[in-house]
Amino acid sequence: MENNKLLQIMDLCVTYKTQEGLVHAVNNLNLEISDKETLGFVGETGAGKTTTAMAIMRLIPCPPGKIEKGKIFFEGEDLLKISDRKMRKIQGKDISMIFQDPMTSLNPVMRISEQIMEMILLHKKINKKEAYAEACKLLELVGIKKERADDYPHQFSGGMKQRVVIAISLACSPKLIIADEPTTALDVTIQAQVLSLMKDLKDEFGTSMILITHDLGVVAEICDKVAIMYAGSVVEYASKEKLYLNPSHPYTKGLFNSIPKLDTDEEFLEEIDGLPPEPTDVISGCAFNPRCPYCMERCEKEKPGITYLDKEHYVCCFLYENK
Amino acid sequence: MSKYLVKRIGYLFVTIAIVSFIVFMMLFFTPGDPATLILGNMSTEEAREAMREQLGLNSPFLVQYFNFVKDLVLHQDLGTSYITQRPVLQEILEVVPNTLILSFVAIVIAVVFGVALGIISAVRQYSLIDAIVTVFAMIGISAPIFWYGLLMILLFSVQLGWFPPSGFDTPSQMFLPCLALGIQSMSMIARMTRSSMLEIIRMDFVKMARAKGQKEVWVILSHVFRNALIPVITVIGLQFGMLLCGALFLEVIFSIPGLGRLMIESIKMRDYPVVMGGVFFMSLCVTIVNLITDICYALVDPKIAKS
Amino acid sequence: MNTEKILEVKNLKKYFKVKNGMLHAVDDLSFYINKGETLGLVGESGCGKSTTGRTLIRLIEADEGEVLFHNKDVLKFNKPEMKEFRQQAQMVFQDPYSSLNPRLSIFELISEPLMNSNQYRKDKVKTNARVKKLMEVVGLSERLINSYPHELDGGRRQRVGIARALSPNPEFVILDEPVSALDVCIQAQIINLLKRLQKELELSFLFISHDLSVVKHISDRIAVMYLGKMVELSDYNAIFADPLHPYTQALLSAIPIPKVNVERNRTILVGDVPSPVNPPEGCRFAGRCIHAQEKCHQETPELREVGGNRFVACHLVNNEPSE
Amino acid sequence: MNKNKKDTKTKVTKSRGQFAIVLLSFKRNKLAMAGLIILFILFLTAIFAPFIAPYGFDTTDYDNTFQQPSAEHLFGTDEFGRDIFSRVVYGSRLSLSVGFIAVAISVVIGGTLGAIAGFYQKQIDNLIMRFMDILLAIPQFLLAISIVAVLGPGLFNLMIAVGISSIPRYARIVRATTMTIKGEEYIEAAVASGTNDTGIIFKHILPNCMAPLIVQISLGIADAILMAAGLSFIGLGIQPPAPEWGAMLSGGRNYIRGWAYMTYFPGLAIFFTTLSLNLVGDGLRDALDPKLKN
Amino acid sequence: GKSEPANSGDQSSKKDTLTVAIPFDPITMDPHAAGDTPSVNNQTPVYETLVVYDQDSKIAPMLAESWEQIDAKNWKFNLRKGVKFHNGEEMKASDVLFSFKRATSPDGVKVQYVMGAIDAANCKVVDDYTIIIATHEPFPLLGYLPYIGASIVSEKEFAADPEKAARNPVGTGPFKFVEWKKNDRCVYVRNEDYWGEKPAYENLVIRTIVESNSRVIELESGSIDIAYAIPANDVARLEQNPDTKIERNTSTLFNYIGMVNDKAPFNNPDFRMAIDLALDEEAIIKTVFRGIADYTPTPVTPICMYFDDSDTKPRYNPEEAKNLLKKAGISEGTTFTMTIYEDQTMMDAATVIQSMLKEVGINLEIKVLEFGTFFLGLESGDYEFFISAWGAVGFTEPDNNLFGPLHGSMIPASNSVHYNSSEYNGLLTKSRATPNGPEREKLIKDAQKLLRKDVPMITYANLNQIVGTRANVKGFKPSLAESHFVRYAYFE
Ligand SMILES: Nc1ncnc2c1ncn2[C@@H]1O[C@H](COP(=O)(O)OP(=O)(O)OP(=O)(O)O)[C@@H](O)[C@H]1O
Ligand SMILES: Nc1ncnc2c1ncn2[C@@H]1O[C@H](COP(=O)(O)OP(=O)(O)OP(=O)(O)O)[C@@H](O)[C@H]1O
Ligand SMILES: [Mg+2]
Ligand SMILES: [Mg+2]
Repeated sequence: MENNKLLQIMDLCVTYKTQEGLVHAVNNLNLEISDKETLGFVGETGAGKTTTAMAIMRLIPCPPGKIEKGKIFFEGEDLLKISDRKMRKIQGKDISMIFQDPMTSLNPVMRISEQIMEMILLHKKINKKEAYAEACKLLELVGIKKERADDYPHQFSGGMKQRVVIAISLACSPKLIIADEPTTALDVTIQAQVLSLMKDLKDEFGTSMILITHDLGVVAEICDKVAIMYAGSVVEYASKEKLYLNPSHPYTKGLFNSIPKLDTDEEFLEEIDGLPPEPTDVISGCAFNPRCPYCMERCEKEKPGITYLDKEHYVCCFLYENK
Repeated sequence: MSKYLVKRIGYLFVTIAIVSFIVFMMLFFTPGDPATLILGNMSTEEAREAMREQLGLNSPFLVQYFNFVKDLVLHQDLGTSYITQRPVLQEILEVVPNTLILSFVAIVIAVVFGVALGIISAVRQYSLIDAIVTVFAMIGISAPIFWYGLLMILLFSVQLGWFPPSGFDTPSQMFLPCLALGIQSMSMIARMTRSSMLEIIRMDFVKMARAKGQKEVWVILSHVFRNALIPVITVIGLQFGMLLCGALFLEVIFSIPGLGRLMIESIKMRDYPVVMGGVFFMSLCVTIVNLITDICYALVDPKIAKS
Repeated sequence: MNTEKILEVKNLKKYFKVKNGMLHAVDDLSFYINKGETLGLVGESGCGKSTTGRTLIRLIEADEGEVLFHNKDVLKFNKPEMKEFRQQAQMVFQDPYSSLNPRLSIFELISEPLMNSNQYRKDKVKTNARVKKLMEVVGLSERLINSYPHELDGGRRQRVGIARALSPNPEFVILDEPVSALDVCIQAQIINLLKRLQKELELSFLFISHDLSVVKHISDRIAVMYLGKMVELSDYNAIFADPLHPYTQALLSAIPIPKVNVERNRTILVGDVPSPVNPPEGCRFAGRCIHAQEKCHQETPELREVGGNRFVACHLVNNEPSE
Repeated sequence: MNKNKKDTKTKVTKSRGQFAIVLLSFKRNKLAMAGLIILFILFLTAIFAPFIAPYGFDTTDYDNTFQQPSAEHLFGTDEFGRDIFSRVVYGSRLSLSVGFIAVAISVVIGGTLGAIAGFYQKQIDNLIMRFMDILLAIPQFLLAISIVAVLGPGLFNLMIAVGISSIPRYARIVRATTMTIKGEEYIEAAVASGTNDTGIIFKHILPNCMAPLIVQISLGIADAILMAAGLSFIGLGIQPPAPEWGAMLSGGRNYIRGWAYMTYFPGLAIFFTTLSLNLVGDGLRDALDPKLKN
Repeated sequence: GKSEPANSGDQSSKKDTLTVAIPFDPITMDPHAAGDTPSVNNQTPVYETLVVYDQDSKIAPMLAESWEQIDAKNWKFNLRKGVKFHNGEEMKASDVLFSFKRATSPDGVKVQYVMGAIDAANCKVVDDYTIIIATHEPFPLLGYLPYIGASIVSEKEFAADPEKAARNPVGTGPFKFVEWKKNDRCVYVRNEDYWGEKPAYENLVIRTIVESNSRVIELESGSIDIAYAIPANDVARLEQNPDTKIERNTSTLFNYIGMVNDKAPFNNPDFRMAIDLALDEEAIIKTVFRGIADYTPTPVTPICMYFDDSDTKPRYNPEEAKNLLKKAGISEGTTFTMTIYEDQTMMDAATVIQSMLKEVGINLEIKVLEFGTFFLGLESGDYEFFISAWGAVGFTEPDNNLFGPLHGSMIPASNSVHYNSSEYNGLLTKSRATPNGPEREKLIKDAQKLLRKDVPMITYANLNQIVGTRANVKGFKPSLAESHFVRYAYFE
């Protein structure tokens, strides 16, 4: 294992038991992220992005969720094997998480300051007063006046709440931040504010970040690496430039073509036919094969392995296997 | 907040005024002649007529109601019982402490155990203990209170002889009725706590608290519980009306001198002033408890505190 | 292009009474839509887009103003006229989940608007044929005719919503964020469908969205709203090439573009959208505008034509566009 | 803000009616199934009472009073030598009909009031709901007692009393759901397609009110049965020798010392009836309320 | 209860509190406002009357030492000297006059039924210890004087503040009133200045325990010493229990099936007789009262003075009943309604009667009304059959049981059956004017014979007084009504 990798996920499988059947939310997922790197994690609804993030944090609700197999190495240690106590030390301190919806990620009955202090007091050995001062400092950092530290979440707007959440996640200067669609619920102008804030803070603190999103525009803005996810596994992984200039997997291509462009006029968008698979359906062969315009006979039978197009760019598709 | 309180209290008075009117109207149209009941069936018609005159039962409905309100407002007087000829207020105040003690102890039992059981079963959803609590709660809600009150007497007083079956002076006398009354509300509260906890437990901020590295116990207590409390408080408030009804049965079964029994007897005896007073008092209690729950609400939920 | 105005709105106003005052949801709005044209209406959440759409077809009664449909004031229509109008103007809603009654089958849903015309109500066969035709038009397979909405995915549901809106053969359709609840791929499918239908059926659209790239893709002209006021209205090319109003500029620059290596001059707005309750005199954007001057805080700028069929409401824009 | 995006997860493509979904989630819920089975048995008992009961509910036998439960008299006999098993069996007819009819009364009145309040809102709403609040300020059971006092005891009056006293809860629930449903986009969609008020109420609002209402009804029937039994218990219920369970319990109370079984069986009968209804109601709530699903 | 359970005899010699449990709460402590048993139960320890029925149901002196009837309407009483009220004042003839005046004034409206016979205006105080009492009409006054309404109250107290006096009774009795906790208990303490023999114990507590089960359980556990109104089904157990015993006595109380005599077909004596023949009263007594009640052929119960013992058997002959019914023109399957109020024994009786009448082809619908509503309909004669009771006063004076419920002048007040026979009315009026003796005895017995023939009501049960006591309670004997005297009880 290379040492510059901060986080490395190997063959992760997560399932959920539901009324309809077993949902294979994450299927043999492989992923890695180095120090000070920002990884964009892109995929449609239900692709398993959140599940992956929760697996890293060891927060998959069990039942109904279950991590079937796989390893998640964080600084050389398998997070799935260490004790709960040790994991709690890592949660928040080394890895912190920002949730999708700022409206629901803050406890409505606790003051903002208390919620930030909770994080600080858990991981730093300081008293309440110092923690409070630190919380105020963090609020200022994300652009909220410290006078508002004692307000309740409902007194804040969506963008401010998301900034508070960011402040909480930064409180212990973690090595890795997992941000699960941090701006999806926000308006464009506010999204721009929050994104630029995140970018600045990331640069300032030198943290690594996994940014989960379905918006390729957002990825273009702040990520270094991109992983495209489809039906529970990563189908393409590359540095941002490589991916945007040379999208290789048919799904990635379709994704790019589906987006209305701002700078060109086109009559019709190119669409990916069909629908994403049902979560409970088990598709033999490549999961994308029913929608793939280049589908070959082989794709319906075998699962494609990883093909490296380049040192920093791999894709799971038979089209590239022999090149 | 104070403005809110003033408004609420104003509303409370309006409610009670209308409640009293409705009850008065209902009593007015209730068959049964108080004079006959007071004097007994051996009395003469003249005596009864005189009694009706004396009680003001011959005046039209609105006049009677007006007199009632007048006495209430001018003299803070609920009138005199037809039967015992004592001031209604005194009659009520004599029995009300027992009812209140009964309800209060029951609600404390209910809240303490109900909430605890609710939390446990929510946290251990689908576990054995959850199943046990759920079944227990279902039993508590479904079993008629007058039945298990009786069974409790049968078991604890008759078979085991641990607690006396009647009276309400000593703690040992109070134990059984309070427990019986508490069980029912406890079941309600346990279930409510469970479901509202389960709803909250799925929310993002709970995951967030866990992601902070917080211990599960604290996640539950400091994040989930306080939020889950809000609907639970409503239930507790609503429970109070039910509790007064349950208390009524237990007052009958355990021979406790309480408001419920006074009411039943007065209704049967057409002792209108006492009935009016009792309804008045019960509505007052219910409304005050609602007010208190609303205030607790505000204390727990900062959103409401503001407005 | 045909320049007959199908709909003209003059000084439309809608205030809501709320706890602490009047909420100016739509404030003095004027615009028109030509036959066969799509007018895009963009703006941030809560700026009054949906309210505008709803008042046009009297789902909400306007407080003031005129809505001329073929030069007749909709707001003054009596019952039979309204019934007639409801056949001609239809609406597609944002949320394909809550805009379909879960208890009605697809057939019932699509045929509901038809039930108001005698020719269909009496003739089952005709209705049946019409519904099947519509399903085909929007790309729904016929076997779904007796299913219920909860059995369909978001994209299909939105197709049902569209089919339903098209069933009485309307001339004018209001599309209230029809794609914002959908994934990119599905979104592309629906947008293409809408464009195709517009061409085939010569429809006029009012397309409401907060996603500028989508609006740009589908609209002929674009109106930008801010806090109940219209701030800019012009041809889609003109808006994107040369936004006049500072808010439009900020909005455009906030859109994340899914391309690498594009250098952009971003104007990131500070602060949040203020509350529309009892807004102060002056330009409503003044508080967040980097160019704001004394005058902006005192006088409300009127929407005026600045040449080239462009309208803008800003004190700082010269009468002639800078080109 | 597109909060709705989250919902897109809930996709069901398999061809199942709503009823089938409810049934499915019911099958998984063992307690609810148990409730349904008990309820079913109760219904059969009520319908076929004359065939099940070995004796008449008022057949006295003065030579066989106070018989302990035995093969001949499953639940024993009472002070008149009446077979308690037969009485309990016949009692199911009374209790179930009291429960259902009382709830029917309150649902019809309360539901109408609630729907009117919820649909037209403003002053009408205010008027109706303030009145309901006031009724709620009187403890429900006390209200029922007072109504029985006005009307006099008896099967029919009991139903009316129990029915009237629970009007507010149905009014509230129907009003609340009407108001939520009124805010749903599909109502707007219906208006936009030209459907008139009546069409909207009957085609869109009422059918969608049913889910919470059905839950409330099943729980409400349990409450109504309990309340009726309670009224009988304090002597304001159904006339003897009608085998009302509450009255049987109340009568058996006098013999609790030597013949406690007389209180066991009617008590158990009430208990199982309300239990089954509560279980079913709970199951329905879980099945119909997507929030509680996971 | 406050008192600890007494486990065995060794402790009881020290016991100085007697705890009595009664089934209902008293309504008032004003003897002139009391008509109900629980009030009487609570007033007898405090108040006393001029004369009293002794434990053998014979008239005995109490506050009056001796008396004589001066003429048909006037009686002279010589009062006991040195009797003190609980406030320390001595009882004088003026107090007696005051009490009688008050009892006959509107204040005493509840006791009018008996006291109304006294002509207070013509009563005369001869001296401090002698008084002459007048009646309006000739009246068997002496037999009625032990009535609670004839209690002697302190003029001083009642003249000053009647309301206070009504709540804090001041009488001459062996116990002083201490407190009254509504629906719970009344507490008394021994009157150390009592003129007569003082009670053996110091404190008296009368608790209200509504549930009969609880009364019995409390008695068994020893928390109470005496429990009134023991249900019949508990009698055997209490008798077997070495710690408890049952005291019983017959009574003047009876339950009856009423028929509104001025309404068809109830106006037909054949029909009424048929009903009597159809009913097996002994079976009713056996089932409803578990055998602990007696049959009484007429309202004059066996313990009453001048009971007619020539015809005492219940009549039961369903075949004959059917014939009579046919004769009365009642076809098989006719339905009647029986209205009752919610009293367990009455509901039980109605249930039994229902099944008996079915045997002779009459369907009976039972309608249970609330007490209040019941009496309203009783007055207006709305009912067909009904069940009611009579005799709460409990005197052996037969007039008590014959006049009120059946004399024509009492329609509709207390004559609920609307029986108006001139022959019967004449007999009774005459008996009132006749002093006790063979002549009066004949009149009363003739009246009973007439009732036997006419059957205006069917008296199906003469209730027994059943009181449970702890085994160590001695000297207690139930009275003929529920107004038992506990003053003679003592612990062994
Ligand atoms: N608690 C759960 N119980 C059952 N199934 C679940 C649960 N959470 C997620 N799933 C299923 O797992 C799959 C992956 O879900 P996940 O939330 O990881 O997707 P996502 O990529 O984050 O989607 P989105 O973009 O909507 O957030 C989905 O099919 C989802 O339905
Ligand atoms: N019925 C109503 N009562 C009170 N206020 C309302 C009502 N409907 C809308 N509003 C308010 O009017 C303003 C404009 O609402 P509208 O729904 O038109 O915004 P929008 O631009 O469509 O927003 P979104 O993008 O979220 O759909 C908002 O502030 C909203 O809160
Ligand atoms: Mg997600
Ligand atoms: Mg006979």
